[in-house]
Amino acid sequence: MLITSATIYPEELKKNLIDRGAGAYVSFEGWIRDQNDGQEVLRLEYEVYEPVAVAEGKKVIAGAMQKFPLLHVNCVHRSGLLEIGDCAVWVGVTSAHRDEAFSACRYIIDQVKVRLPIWKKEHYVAGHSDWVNCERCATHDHQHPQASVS
Amino acid sequence: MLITSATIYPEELKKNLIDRGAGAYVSFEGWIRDQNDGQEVLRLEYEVYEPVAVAEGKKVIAGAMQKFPLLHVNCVHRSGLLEIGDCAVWVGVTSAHRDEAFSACRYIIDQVKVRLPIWKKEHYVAGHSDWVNCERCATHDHQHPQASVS
Amino acid sequence: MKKNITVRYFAGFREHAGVSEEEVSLAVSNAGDVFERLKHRHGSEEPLGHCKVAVNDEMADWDAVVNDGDTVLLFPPVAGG
Amino acid sequence: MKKNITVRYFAGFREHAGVSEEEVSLAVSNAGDVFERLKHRHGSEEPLGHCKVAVNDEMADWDAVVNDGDTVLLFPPVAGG
Repeated sequence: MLITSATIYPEELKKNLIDRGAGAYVSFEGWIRDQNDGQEVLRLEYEVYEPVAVAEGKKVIAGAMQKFPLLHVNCVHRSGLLEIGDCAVWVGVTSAHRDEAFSACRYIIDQVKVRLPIWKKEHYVAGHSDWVNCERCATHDHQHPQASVS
Repeated sequence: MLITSATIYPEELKKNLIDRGAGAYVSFEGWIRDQNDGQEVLRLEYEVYEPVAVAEGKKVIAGAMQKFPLLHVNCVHRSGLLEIGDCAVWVGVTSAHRDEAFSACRYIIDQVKVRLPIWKKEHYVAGHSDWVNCERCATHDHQHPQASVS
Repeated sequence: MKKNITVRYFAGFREHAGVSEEEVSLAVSNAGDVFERLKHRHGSEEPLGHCKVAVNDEMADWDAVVNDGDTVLLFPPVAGG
Repeated sequence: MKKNITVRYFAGFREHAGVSEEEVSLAVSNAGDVFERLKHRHGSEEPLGHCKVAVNDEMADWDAVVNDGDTVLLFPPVAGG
């Protein structure tokens, strides 16, 4: 599991999954789309809390290796500013047969999306921006009250 | 759908599936394993009847495009002699969301394996060779009777 | 009435027949008949359902009618991927 | 009894609070208490179940005990991938 602010090169990452016993390689790439929920997206900003994201990602991968008879697995997730078409996340799996490679790849991306502390802010063509999944926690006209906690 | 005797380069093929509306890219690669059914494999030979394989492959892809909301799809299958680790088949799918990309990629490789006129002969380390899936149709000590059909 | 048919053998069938293609003259009505009548050529003991057939480069069912001048392609069990 | 806690805010929570981290002194027993007591800071109207929490860089349940000196990380609904 790796979090990186640099471009993801799946073909390079795939090399680490090569195995003479591998009959199947399944990969997933999440790309930045030009729209979401009917709004035109200009670019995307990923915020990642890396220490916990890496630890959770490793747990997801370990869980997949336990559930399915896999040979090699890896997952890389971007942080920072991404443009339309950029690869935000890559998951690669090799195994002897295709059934477990498909199942595990799907399992990993599903888990990564709900378990890792990663947030994306969509910047729209129309000018505003929003944290995805979080309609009620980031108001556009929010204020910054001074801490008055006791 | 393409049948080729040349090396498959998935990263090049992926470029044709790029789309600003694509949020998901799922790919499958079938690699030559070093063993099958407990026998050590030395290399593999694919025989493809290209006219029908291409036509059937196109039908499989058209079927997938009808079943799932996809953006782009392609499939390339090797013919000829392949070594351990070589990529024998590649399927790539892009779509807005990951669910249909996974389902379609799986659907396509499953259909390709059972519908296209492609056969593989495994050459074993032990010296003999066998057509896969065809225990009862290719005997090792077969004879070649002269045609006496009327 | 006999029909002149071009038969093509693939993979294990071709190896058994020792030729990839031959002209035959057979009294047959459908593709399944061709398969059965040419068992001594393709050598298959597989049930019909495991094999496939194409007539004139179109995938066909085993009960597809075969006409004089047709090309019948006999496919052993496939194993792509 | 009040506990000295370091709180870290992420994404929308950080933007609402205007700081990514602050020291607070709260009479709380678990992580859920911290979330509720700091609503005016992170501004979330999301139910607890939509958000996540880590204590000292370990993912935790909302009923995880928070001790004096702990760091509590408040995570808005995640959206990786």
